[in-house]
Amino acid sequence: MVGASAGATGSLPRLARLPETGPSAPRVAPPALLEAAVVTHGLIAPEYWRLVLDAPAIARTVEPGQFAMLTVARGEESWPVLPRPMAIYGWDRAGGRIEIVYRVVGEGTRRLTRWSCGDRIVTVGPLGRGFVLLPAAQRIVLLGRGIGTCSLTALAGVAAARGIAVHALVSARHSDALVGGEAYRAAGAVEVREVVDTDGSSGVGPVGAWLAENCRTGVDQIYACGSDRLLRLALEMARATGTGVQVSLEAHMACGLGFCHGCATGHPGLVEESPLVCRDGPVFRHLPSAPVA
Amino acid sequence: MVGASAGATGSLPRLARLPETGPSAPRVAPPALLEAAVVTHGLIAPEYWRLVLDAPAIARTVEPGQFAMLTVARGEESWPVLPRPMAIYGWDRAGGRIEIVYRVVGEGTRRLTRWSCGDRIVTVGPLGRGFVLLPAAQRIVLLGRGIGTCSLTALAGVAAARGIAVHALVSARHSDALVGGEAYRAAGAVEVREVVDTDGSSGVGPVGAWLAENCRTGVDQIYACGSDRLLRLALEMARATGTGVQVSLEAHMACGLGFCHGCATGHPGLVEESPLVCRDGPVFRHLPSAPVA
Amino acid sequence: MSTPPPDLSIELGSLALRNPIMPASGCFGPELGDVVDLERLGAMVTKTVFAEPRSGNPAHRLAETYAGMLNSVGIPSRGAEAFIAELLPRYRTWSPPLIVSIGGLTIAAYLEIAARLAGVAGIAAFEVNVSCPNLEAGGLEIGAVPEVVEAVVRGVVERVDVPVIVKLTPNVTSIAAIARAAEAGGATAITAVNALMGMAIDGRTRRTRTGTPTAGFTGPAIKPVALRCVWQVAQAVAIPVIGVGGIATVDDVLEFLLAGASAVQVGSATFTRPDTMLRIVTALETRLADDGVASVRDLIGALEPGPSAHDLMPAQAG
Amino acid sequence: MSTPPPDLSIELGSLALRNPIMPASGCFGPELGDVVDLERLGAMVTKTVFAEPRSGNPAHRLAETYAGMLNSVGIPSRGAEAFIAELLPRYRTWSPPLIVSIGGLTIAAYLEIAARLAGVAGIAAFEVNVSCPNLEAGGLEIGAVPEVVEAVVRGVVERVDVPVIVKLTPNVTSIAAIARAAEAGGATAITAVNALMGMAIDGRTRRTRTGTPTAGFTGPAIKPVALRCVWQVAQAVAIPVIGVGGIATVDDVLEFLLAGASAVQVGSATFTRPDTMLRIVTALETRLADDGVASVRDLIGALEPGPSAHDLMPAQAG
Ligand SMILES: Cc1cc2nc3c(=O)[nH]c(=O)nc-3n(C[C@H](O)[C@H](O)[C@H](O)COP(=O)(O)OP(=O)(O)OC[C@H]3O[C@@H](n4cnc5c(N)ncnc54)[C@H](O)[C@@H]3O)c2cc1C
Ligand SMILES: Cc1cc2nc3c(=O)[nH]c(=O)nc-3n(C[C@H](O)[C@H](O)[C@H](O)COP(=O)(O)OP(=O)(O)OC[C@H]3O[C@@H](n4cnc5c(N)ncnc54)[C@H](O)[C@@H]3O)c2cc1C
Ligand SMILES: Cc1cc2nc3c(=O)[nH]c(=O)nc-3n(C[C@H](O)[C@H](O)[C@H](O)COP(=O)(O)O)c2cc1C
Ligand SMILES: Cc1cc2nc3c(=O)[nH]c(=O)nc-3n(C[C@H](O)[C@H](O)[C@H](O)COP(=O)(O)O)c2cc1C
Ligand code: FES
Ligand code: FES
Repeated sequence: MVGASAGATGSLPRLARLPETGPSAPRVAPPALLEAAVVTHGLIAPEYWRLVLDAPAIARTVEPGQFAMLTVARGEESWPVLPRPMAIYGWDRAGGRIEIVYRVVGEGTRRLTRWSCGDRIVTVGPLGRGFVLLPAAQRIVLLGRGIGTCSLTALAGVAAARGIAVHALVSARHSDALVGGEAYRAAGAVEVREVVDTDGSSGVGPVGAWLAENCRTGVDQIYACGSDRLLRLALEMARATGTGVQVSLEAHMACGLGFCHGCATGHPGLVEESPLVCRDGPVFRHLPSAPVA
Repeated sequence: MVGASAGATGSLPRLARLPETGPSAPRVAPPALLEAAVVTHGLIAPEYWRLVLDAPAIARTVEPGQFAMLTVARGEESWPVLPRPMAIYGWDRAGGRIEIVYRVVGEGTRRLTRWSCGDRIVTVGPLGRGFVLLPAAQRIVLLGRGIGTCSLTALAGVAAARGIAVHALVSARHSDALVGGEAYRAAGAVEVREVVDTDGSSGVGPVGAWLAENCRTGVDQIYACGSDRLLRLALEMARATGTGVQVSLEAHMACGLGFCHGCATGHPGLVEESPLVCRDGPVFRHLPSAPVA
Repeated sequence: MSTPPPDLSIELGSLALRNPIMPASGCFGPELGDVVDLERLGAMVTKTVFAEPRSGNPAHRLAETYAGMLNSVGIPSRGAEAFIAELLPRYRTWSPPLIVSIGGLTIAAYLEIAARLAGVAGIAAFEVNVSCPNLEAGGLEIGAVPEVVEAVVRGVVERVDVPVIVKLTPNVTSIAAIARAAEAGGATAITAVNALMGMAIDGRTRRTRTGTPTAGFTGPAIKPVALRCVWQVAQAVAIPVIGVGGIATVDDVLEFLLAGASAVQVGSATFTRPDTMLRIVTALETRLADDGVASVRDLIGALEPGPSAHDLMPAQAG
Repeated sequence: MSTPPPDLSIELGSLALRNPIMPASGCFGPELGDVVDLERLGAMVTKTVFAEPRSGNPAHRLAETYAGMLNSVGIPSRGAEAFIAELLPRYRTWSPPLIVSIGGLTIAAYLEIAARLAGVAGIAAFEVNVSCPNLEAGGLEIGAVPEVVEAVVRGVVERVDVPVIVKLTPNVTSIAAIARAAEAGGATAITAVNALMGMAIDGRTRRTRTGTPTAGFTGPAIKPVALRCVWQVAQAVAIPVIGVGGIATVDDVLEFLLAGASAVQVGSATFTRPDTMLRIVTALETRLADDGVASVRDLIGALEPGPSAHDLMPAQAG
């Protein structure tokens, strides 16, 4: 997967930080470190797990698109050394809970599955700069694929609560991997389109047509997460219609706080390194044809 | 514990391998490697665990005093790197089962506790050269302290079945740590004396008196395991009465089979290394005043 | 009768620390202050600063290995002036002494950054990171050649008026020889060690897991090597040693102190749990009290000679 | 149409092996034949043999570390004659070629053991273990100085008429320089690497955990260093490389092959599970078949150049 995205991303257009101030700057509260107790933890589909943590200090201030770092090392153990970044899928501010949905990929997520109710996970969050809803927005499109949808579901809730019409596309390899449809519906999305590779509905053709249709009738912002292909479609549409695009990126991370510089890329020949995904992102906007504001 | 035995053993008298052939040579069958299923596993006293494994190839040939190497790394994991040597506490030849009793000491035994019924543990055994019952023996004394008693219980069974009178001393720091008394009684020992530090009954005085009393009425061999102090008492008695002593030793081990040389000591200045505990022992006899045969 | 709490304070030349626990360069920043109380640290250490801006290495910059990690971050730096203007003031929010790590790719570059930072308020000491490729010697590390290390250290010492600590690479035949060169150059203390040089490959993509073929290998996995290096350095020089490499628990800290370290740095373990250093400070105080050790200084180099066991050992007591 | 099974055979100079999996010296002996089928190995490797008997080091000789282990066994040896009379015949029970590891504490000692074992039937190759302290150079390892390595290798090559493999220590500044010296001396192949030098201390007893202060550090923890060394050696010389250090799974083997190894040795992982080598042989065959790789030789040095990722990556697909 890493290999696949590596080649493909080489030619992606440049991305920029979201603004630091103003109406289109994300809200960012200082993160908290806590030992969050596991409230619920279980399989929701083959390979997909849902984890609810008691984390009041995070639930209080988290915004859509932010993430948390979860330590996979248990008890007094000193490794796995690196904690895992996980999007905050949903939250209950009053109840002090946050929800994570993850897919078992490697050693880290395999170990995550072993936590049981009552266990305490060292958790840092909320982290990063999340999605921004423009003040005047009336209609937005959310494009998520696979586990990437986890970054978008909370945005749908906040948008719907503001009276914004949410059109969500949920893409996956097969129907078991369709994550988030229910969360979107519960949040009050006006349209939830679920597409899969197995019947061809997730192909560039059908998804492109759906997106074009949506954009024709006016869209204020496109939000994408989880796939090169979806991002490319979004950018094409952005170029054609001038719609702004926000995208959530991933990078291997160590600190999640902005001091280790593990989540950036240094381009040989350039003196400046690229933005830090953990601190300047994970949400970036597309440049130059489609500024966010 | 290691530190304590280190200083103390510096002055222990020399030990020798049991004979390779003849009536006083231990019986040694080739070991087997198997993935032994856990049949029973649970706490039997604070810190003490009992583990029954389905290991027919080991149960078939194991002799008292032999041990097995248990891999603590689970599934596909590659560490902890070193397997743990464990005395085979008892067995059921027909049922194909072996029994281990261990005390939780460090990382290895802590991890051992996590195995559940049906899990398969990579196990190699039976290993080493065990205790020898002299052909003409009529009365023997077994001195075990703490978990060290695990090496002796099976000997009691074999001896009793041959009509040998078994007098067993079980010593421990406190009554919860008294391991093996029941096994001795079930095996048909004529006397089981349980002594503990908490009431002083395990002191050199009372135990020495008990041993002297037993030796006065004639003992064919003393078997010791688990304590410097008991071994010292046994050797004193041996010097005084000419009774042979067999002792089970421990060493950090890697292969258990005799090729890594991790379980021997090389004495600076000497060209020969000491015997390998895993292959030449773990049972040795006391030299020179008390040959086994 | 109540016994006084154990004394955790130590000295590195003229630099007095309230306790021996500090971060390792590159594994720390003012951002950590958002989630833990940095006032409780013995000292603070910056990521290595270069004189001129640098962008660092391509992605991926991080990978995980058995009980350890690899990083190919490659020391991006915004340069000396940006450091003074933007980063330094943020560190000055906290009171523990600030140790500024400096680096370069030539001997001249070290002298340049030292000169630019010399006399700047708020810098308690410098840590000279000699684990950088020496562009004048075909990429062989600056820290691999005793003469080069001595020249760099002497030059830095001449230019600044605070203690100069020299941080050594473990990727050498004789770390003792390099340590002696640093001492000869006028170093106040020695930090040992920087990352081991490691590598990891993804069998599926047939590419290295990090953006540069080799990468810095750190974390619990490397502790035995770091500890051995600290012991060798402590035997070789008279100046204090700061131990670093794989430290994650108070037991690890005791090992390094016994081997001869006067203080320790925590690197990768801060990623595992951001409050690792504070957990250690608390645990160290408790441990010393429990063991009746009056001062942490009593442990420095207190390794007993001789093997742990001389002979075969009787089976253990329960 | 059925595809033929993948070809696992490789060559180390004139030495042809049916597969690239063999044991590491000191982690193998005929005793292992009691519990696993040694016929399935690519080769067998003995523990290092010295010319004269030696007793090895005091206890404890073994300790465990994070994802690794320490050994201070110290190469006890019963000497050349006992090896020929007692050990060699036991190895000859099995057909995979036998590689005899030899060592010494002076250059002359290496030539002595080579001369005594030269021409002895049943020895397919020698592996010269240069990770021994050089008593003539104050204990610095024989393998740390290119000139010494070249002299040792040349002398052994002159005395024997089977391939000479040289096993390098990782505890050097430039393993590439040592590898080139071994090649210049006439080595057929290079084994990389021997144990890292490590240390562990018991905070309670304040003594080192092993009988000698420093000890050989091996196991999964050291894999990133061993892999880096193999890659550096493979770039530096034209002769084949045998990779060793932390290998426990077929994925580990693929990493070493891609980095440039023609064969691999398994050391500590044989302790963890005595049948590790056989598990790997089976898994390697399956993996190659699954991936459509016709010959294991197609993987040797097949590392793709360039970083694993060039840019920031979009969030992953599920
Ligand atoms: C901001 C952000 C939000 C994320 N949200 C989610 C989520 O909601 N649900 C989910 O399932 N996954 C999410 N991920 C990805 C998740 O962190 C990785 O999938 C996971 O770390 C890799 O699985 P593993 O730890 O089992 O793999 P391992 O093989 O154990 O990982 C090895 C190392 O590579 C890193 N790594 C591997 N793949 C990725 C990746 N795609 N992104 C970042 N690091 C990676 C790991 O963090 C670890 O350091 C998110 C990543 C980021 C950066
Ligand atoms: C022949 C033999 C039979 C044994 N039988 C039993 C038994 O029946 N029940 C039982 O509880 N214990 C037994 N032991 C001891 C048991 O192997 C160790 O107690 C155990 O390995 C240490 O506990 P740990 O693995 O949790 O410690 P850790 O701290 O994880 O051990 C670290 C390393 O040191 C070694 N080590 C530490 N203490 C000992 C020791 N006393 N002997 C050997 N190696 C040690 C470990 O094997 C490991 O390699 C036996 C040892 C030997 C040699
Ligand atoms: C992500 C990362 C970045 C690092 N950057 C630097 C650096 O800029 N300068 C430096 O001297 N050491 C740097 N190091 C090395 C650490 O300071 C430390 O020496 C090493 O990580 C070993 O300690 P550990 O095992 O506790 O991590 C870095 C280490 C890591 C993991
Ligand atoms: C117990 C033990 C004994 C060893 N003895 C030798 C030896 O005699 N000669 C030698 O060249 N290497 C010896 N080694 C080193 C191994 O051959 C190998 O190079 C090292 O263990 C790294 O591989 P590993 O990580 O797979 O164990 C020994 C290693 C161990 C663990
Ligand atoms: S993960 Fe450390 S800077 Fe982003
Ligand atoms: S444990 Fe390997 S020789 Fe005894």
